[in-house]
Amino acid sequence: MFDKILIANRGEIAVRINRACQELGISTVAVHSEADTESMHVRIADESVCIGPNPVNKSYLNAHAIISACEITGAQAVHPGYGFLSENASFAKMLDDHKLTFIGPKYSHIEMMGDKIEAKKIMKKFGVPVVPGSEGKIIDEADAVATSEKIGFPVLLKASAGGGGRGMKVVNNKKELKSALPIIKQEAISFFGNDAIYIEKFIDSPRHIEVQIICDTHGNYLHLHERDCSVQRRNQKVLEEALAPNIEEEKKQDLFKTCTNAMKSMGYLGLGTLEFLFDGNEFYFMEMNTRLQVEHPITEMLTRIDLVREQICVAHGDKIFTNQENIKPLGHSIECRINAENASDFKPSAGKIKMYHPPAGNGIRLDTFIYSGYNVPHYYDNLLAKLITTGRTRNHAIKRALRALNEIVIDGIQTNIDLHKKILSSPDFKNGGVAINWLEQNINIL
Amino acid sequence: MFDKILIANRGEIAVRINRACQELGISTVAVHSEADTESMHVRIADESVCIGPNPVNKSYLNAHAIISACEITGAQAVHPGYGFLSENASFAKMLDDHKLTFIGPKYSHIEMMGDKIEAKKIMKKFGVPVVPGSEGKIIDEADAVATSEKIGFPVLLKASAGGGGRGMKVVNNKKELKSALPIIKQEAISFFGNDAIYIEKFIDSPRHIEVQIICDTHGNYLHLHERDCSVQRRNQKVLEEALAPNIEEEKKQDLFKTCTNAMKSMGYLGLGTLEFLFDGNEFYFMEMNTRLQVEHPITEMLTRIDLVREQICVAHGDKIFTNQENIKPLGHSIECRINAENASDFKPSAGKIKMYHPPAGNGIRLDTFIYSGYNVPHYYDNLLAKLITTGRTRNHAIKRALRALNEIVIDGIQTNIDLHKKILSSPDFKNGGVAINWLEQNINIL
Amino acid sequence: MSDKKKKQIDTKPFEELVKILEEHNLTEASYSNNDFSISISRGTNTAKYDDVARENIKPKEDEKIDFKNDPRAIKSPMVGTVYLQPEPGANKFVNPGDQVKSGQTLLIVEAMKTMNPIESTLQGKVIKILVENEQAVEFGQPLMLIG
Amino acid sequence: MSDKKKKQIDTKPFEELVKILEEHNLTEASYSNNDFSISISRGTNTAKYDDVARENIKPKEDEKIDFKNDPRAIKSPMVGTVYLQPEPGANKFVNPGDQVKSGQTLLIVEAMKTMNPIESTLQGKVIKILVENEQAVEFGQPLMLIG
Repeated sequence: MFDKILIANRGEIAVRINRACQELGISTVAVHSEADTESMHVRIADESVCIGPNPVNKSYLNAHAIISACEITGAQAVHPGYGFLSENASFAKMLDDHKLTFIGPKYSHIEMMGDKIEAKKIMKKFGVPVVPGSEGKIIDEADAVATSEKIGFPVLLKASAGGGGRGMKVVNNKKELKSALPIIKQEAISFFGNDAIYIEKFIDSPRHIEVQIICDTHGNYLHLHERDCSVQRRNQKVLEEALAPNIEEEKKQDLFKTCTNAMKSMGYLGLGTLEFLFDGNEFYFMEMNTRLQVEHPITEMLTRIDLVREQICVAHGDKIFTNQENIKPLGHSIECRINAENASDFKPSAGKIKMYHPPAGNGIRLDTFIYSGYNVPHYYDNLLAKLITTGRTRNHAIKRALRALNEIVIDGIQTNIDLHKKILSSPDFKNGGVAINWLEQNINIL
Repeated sequence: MFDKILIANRGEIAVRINRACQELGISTVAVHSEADTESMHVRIADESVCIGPNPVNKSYLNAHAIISACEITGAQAVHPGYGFLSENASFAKMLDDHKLTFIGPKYSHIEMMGDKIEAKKIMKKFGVPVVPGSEGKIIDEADAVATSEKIGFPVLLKASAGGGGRGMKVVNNKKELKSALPIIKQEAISFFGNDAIYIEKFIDSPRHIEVQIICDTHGNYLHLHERDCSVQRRNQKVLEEALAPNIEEEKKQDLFKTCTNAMKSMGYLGLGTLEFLFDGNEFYFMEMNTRLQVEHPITEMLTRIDLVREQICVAHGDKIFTNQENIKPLGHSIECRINAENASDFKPSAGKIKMYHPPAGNGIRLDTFIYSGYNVPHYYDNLLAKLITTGRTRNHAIKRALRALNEIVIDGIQTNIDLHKKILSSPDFKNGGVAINWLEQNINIL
Repeated sequence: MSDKKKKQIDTKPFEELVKILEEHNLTEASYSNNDFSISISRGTNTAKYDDVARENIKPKEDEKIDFKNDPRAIKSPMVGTVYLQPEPGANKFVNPGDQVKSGQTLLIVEAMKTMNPIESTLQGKVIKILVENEQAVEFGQPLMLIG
Repeated sequence: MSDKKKKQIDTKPFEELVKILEEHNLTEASYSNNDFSISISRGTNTAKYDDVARENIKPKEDEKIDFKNDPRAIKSPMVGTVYLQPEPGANKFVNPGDQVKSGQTLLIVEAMKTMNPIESTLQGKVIKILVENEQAVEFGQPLMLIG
C-alpha cells in the first residue's frame, strides 16, 4: 500500500479522504490556499503544504504547485476528490510522468469521457442506451420527417451550433415539424451562421438516475447499484437517494449489465458514475463522471463498501475484496446537501459559524469539515455538510432525515436546512420518483 | 402504535429512545430532576415534566411521580431505558395496574430473572449451560470429593452465606480440597453462623459473552447474535465488540438455539440479554438482563435492526418485521464507553464542557447527550458518550475507532479517551479474546 | 448620599453599546465624552449552546420558571393535578388578598388518585394564584405567591 | 483611619459590572466618570476550537508563520526546494549583513525540476536567512528578512 497520499482538495471531501487514509494506515498531506490555513482538512492531516493564494486557479487548480508539494513531502499518490483537478486528464498525465499515482482512472479514459459528444458515441457503440436522434445533420424535410417518426414524437430540433436556449424547438407532430423546420434553419443561419440541424428525442420531465461502478486491474468490473439524484435546482443536485424508487428491478438489472460490460470493453479502472435520464421507463445515457461523486456515501451505506478505501486500493493495483454476487444493498439511504446559502435568493452565505452541533444516533452519518468557530470563506463551494440518513425502508430514512434536520444546529450563517425539511415533508417526494424539474417548479409552494 | 411515550430516564439513552420515538411518529415526554432542566433529553422531547429534586431516589427512581407524569401528559407507555426502574418488577406491575404499557418484558419475568439464584435454576431447567456445581450443600468430605471430581478441578468452595470475598477458596486437587474443607467450614460458622458449603467449578479467566434476544407476542423468539464485553474494570464494561472473536461458529449457534428455546419455554417478550462466562470453549450462564443494554448499538450496526424501535413495536403487540434466516450480521462493530473520569484514579469528573466536537464520517456513530456549554452534573452516571465504529473487518473497526478517538474533542472535563486508545492499540486486544480480568491486570502497562 | 450616586453605574450606555456590538458582530467597543467613558469587549463570538438550542430546538415555557427563585412562592412538592377547591362546586381554599397562616391548606394536588393537601409554609397575604383549577403541575412548579 | 477608608474598595460597582458582563456574555468592560473608574475582564470561558484543536489534534509548526506578517520578509512565491547557492560548492547568493538591491537574486526555489531565481523585492541589509539549503518551502513561507 502507499505510505503517503497527497489530498488535492479541501472541504468535506478532503476530510473524508483523510479519514479513509488514516484507516488504511497511510500518512496524509493536505494542500491548502492561504484562506484555508485553519480549515479542518489541514488540521487533521499529518502534514500540510500551503500551495498558493486564495483564488482556486492559483491554489487548488495549480497542478505544478501540487506536484511540487508531492516532491517535497514524498507523497506517492494524489487523491483529487471531486471538482478541481479530479477530471483533468492532463493533470493525471503529469502525475504519471512524475511517477506519481493518480487515484482515479487512466488519463485516456478521463479525456474520452470529458468530451461529452465523444462519450455518447462510445457508449452507444458499447450498447449503452443514449438519447435517440439523427445520426448526422438533417438533409431535408423528408429526412426530418422520417427520422422523427423513427424516434417518435415529440422531438427536439436543434441547431448543431446552437446554445443558450436559442436554435432549439420542441415539435409534437409532423405538421409542427414541417412548419418549424424552416424557421429553425433560418435562426441557425442568422444566429450561428450554420444551418446544420439535428433531431433528438425530446425528454420532457425525466428523472436523473446514475449507476455507480468500480473496476480493478484484475478483471473485475462491478456495479454498486443506482442512485436517484432528481431533486435538483439549477442543475445542482440538492438531495439524493438510493435505491431509486418506483423503477422495475429487471429494468435496472439490464442497465447494470450494460454498464459493466461497457466498462469491461473500455478496460476502465477505479470509480465511475454513468448518469442517465429516465423517462417513459427508458434510460438515456447523458455522461460519465470519472471520479468520486459527492453523493457516494448513500451507496456506501447500502452496500457497506467504503468507496474511498476501495478507490485507493484499486488505484494501488489491489483486487476488489468482493464480487458482484456479494453486493446486496440493504435499506434506503438519503443524502441532504447542506449548503451555506440564503433561503430566499439562494446566494452563498459566508461567515463565522458561532455554534455547530451535529445530529447523531442510529442511522445518521454527517460528512463535514465545519466546527464551532470556523469561518466559512467566500472563495469556495458553499457545501457545508452532507447529512446521510439510512433506514430500513424509504419512509424510515425520510423520518430519520427529518428528525436529524431538527437536531442539527448551525448558527451564524444561513443554510438550506429548511428547504430540505420541506422537500422531505412534501407528498410528491414521499410518493417517490419526482422529475429533475420538480423542485424548481414547486419550490415556492413546498 | 402509541401516540405518546414517557421516557423514564436521562442521559444518552433517553436521547436515543427519544430519537426512535420521533422516527416512529410518537410524541415524547421527558421526565427530569431539577439538575437536568437544561439536559439534552429534556430539550429534544416534545414535552417535559420535572419529577423531583436531584437525588435519583426522589426523581428518576420515583415511580409515583413518573406515573403521575403519565397521567397529566396522557402518555400511554413508559420506556425505562437501562438502570433506574428498568428492571423493577413492581414498577412494571404498577404501570400495568394503571393501564399503562411498560416497554419491556412481563413483570413476572423481570421478577424471575431478578433473583439471580432462581434465574440460574430456571435456565438450567431449560437446558442453558450454567456453572457446574453441587446441587445443594455438601454433606461430607466424601461428597465434596465426589462432586469435585465430577465437575473437574479446580473448584471453588463457597460458604452459602458468604460474601465480600470471605468464605471462598479455590482448590486445585483432592489433597487441597481435603485440607481446605474444614477451614472453610470453620470460617463459615465463625463469620456467617452457617456451615453450609457449596462447590462450584472455578472459572479463572473467562470472557464475558452475551446473547441478544428479541421476542414478540406472535411466537417469534429470535437471537441477534452475540457481543463480547470482556474489557472491564471493576465489573464495569469499558469497551464491547460484536461479533466475539475467536469462538467457533458452531459453538455459538448451539448456544443461540438453546437461548431462543429457553425464551420460547418462558414465553418471554421484548429485548433480553443472556450473559455468559466463556472459558475452555464452554459457556456458563451468569444472569439475564431483562432490558435494553448500554451496548445495544453494536448489535444494531451489524444486524441493521433498530433495537429500540423494535422494542417499542413488540411492546405494542406488533410482530417483529423479520425472521431468523434474514438476520445476517455483517462486519465488525466496537463500542467505546466514553466516561467523564480522571485518567489516573478513575474518579468521576463533573463540570462544564467548554467545547465538544464529535468525530464523524463513514462507519461512525456517536450516541451522546452532551453539547458545547453543557454542565455535567455530579449526581448521575458518568457515561458521556458511546462511540460506535463499524468496519468491514475487526481490524478495520479498530483502526476506525482509533481515528475517531483522535478526532473527538471534549474539553473542560476529564475523560477516558486515552484509555480507549491504549486498549485498541494493545497487541492483546488486537489478537482478540481477552479475559474479563485482562484490563485490570494490564491497565498500568498498556 | 451624593457619593453613592456617583459610584452607581449607569447601565443604559452598556446596553446601547452591547447592541452595537451585536449588530455589527464586533468584539470590542468603547465610547467617551467629557463626563464619562465606557468600553466593553467580548472575546469570542461563539454563542452558547443554551442560546442557540433555545432558538433552534424549542423554547421552554418561561412562565413556569418565572417565580422559581421567588422567596414568596409556594412550590408543588409533586407531579399532579391541582384543585383549588375541596370539592367541585365548593369555594376555593383561598383567594387573592386572603390572609393565610403557615400550615393552612392552599390547594390540593392529586397524584395517582390520591388527594394531597398542600399547606402554606409561609404566613401572609395571597398575592397571586399562579395555577388554574385542574391544571397539571410538575415538581417544584410555583403554585402561589404569599407575602 | 480616614486614609484606610479611602483605600477601601467599594465592591458595589464591581458587582454591577460583573452582572453586565455576564448578562451580555462579555469578556471585558470598563466604565469611568469624573469621580471614579473601574474595569474588569475575564478570560474567555468558551475555548475556541482553534485552541482546543491545537491541543487535541496537533500543533501547527509556529516558526513558519512567525514572520508571515513582517514587512521585511521575502516570501516564497511557490512550493519547492530552496537552494542558497547557484550550484553545489559555490558561494551563497547572499549572506546575513549583505546589502541587497531590489531585483537581486537571493536564492533559488526548485519546483518540478525547474530552477526559479527569487529576486529581492526590497532594498536593504540581509537581516536573517530563515531557511536552510535544500529545505522544502510552501507558498508564502518567509525566506529572508531584508531591512
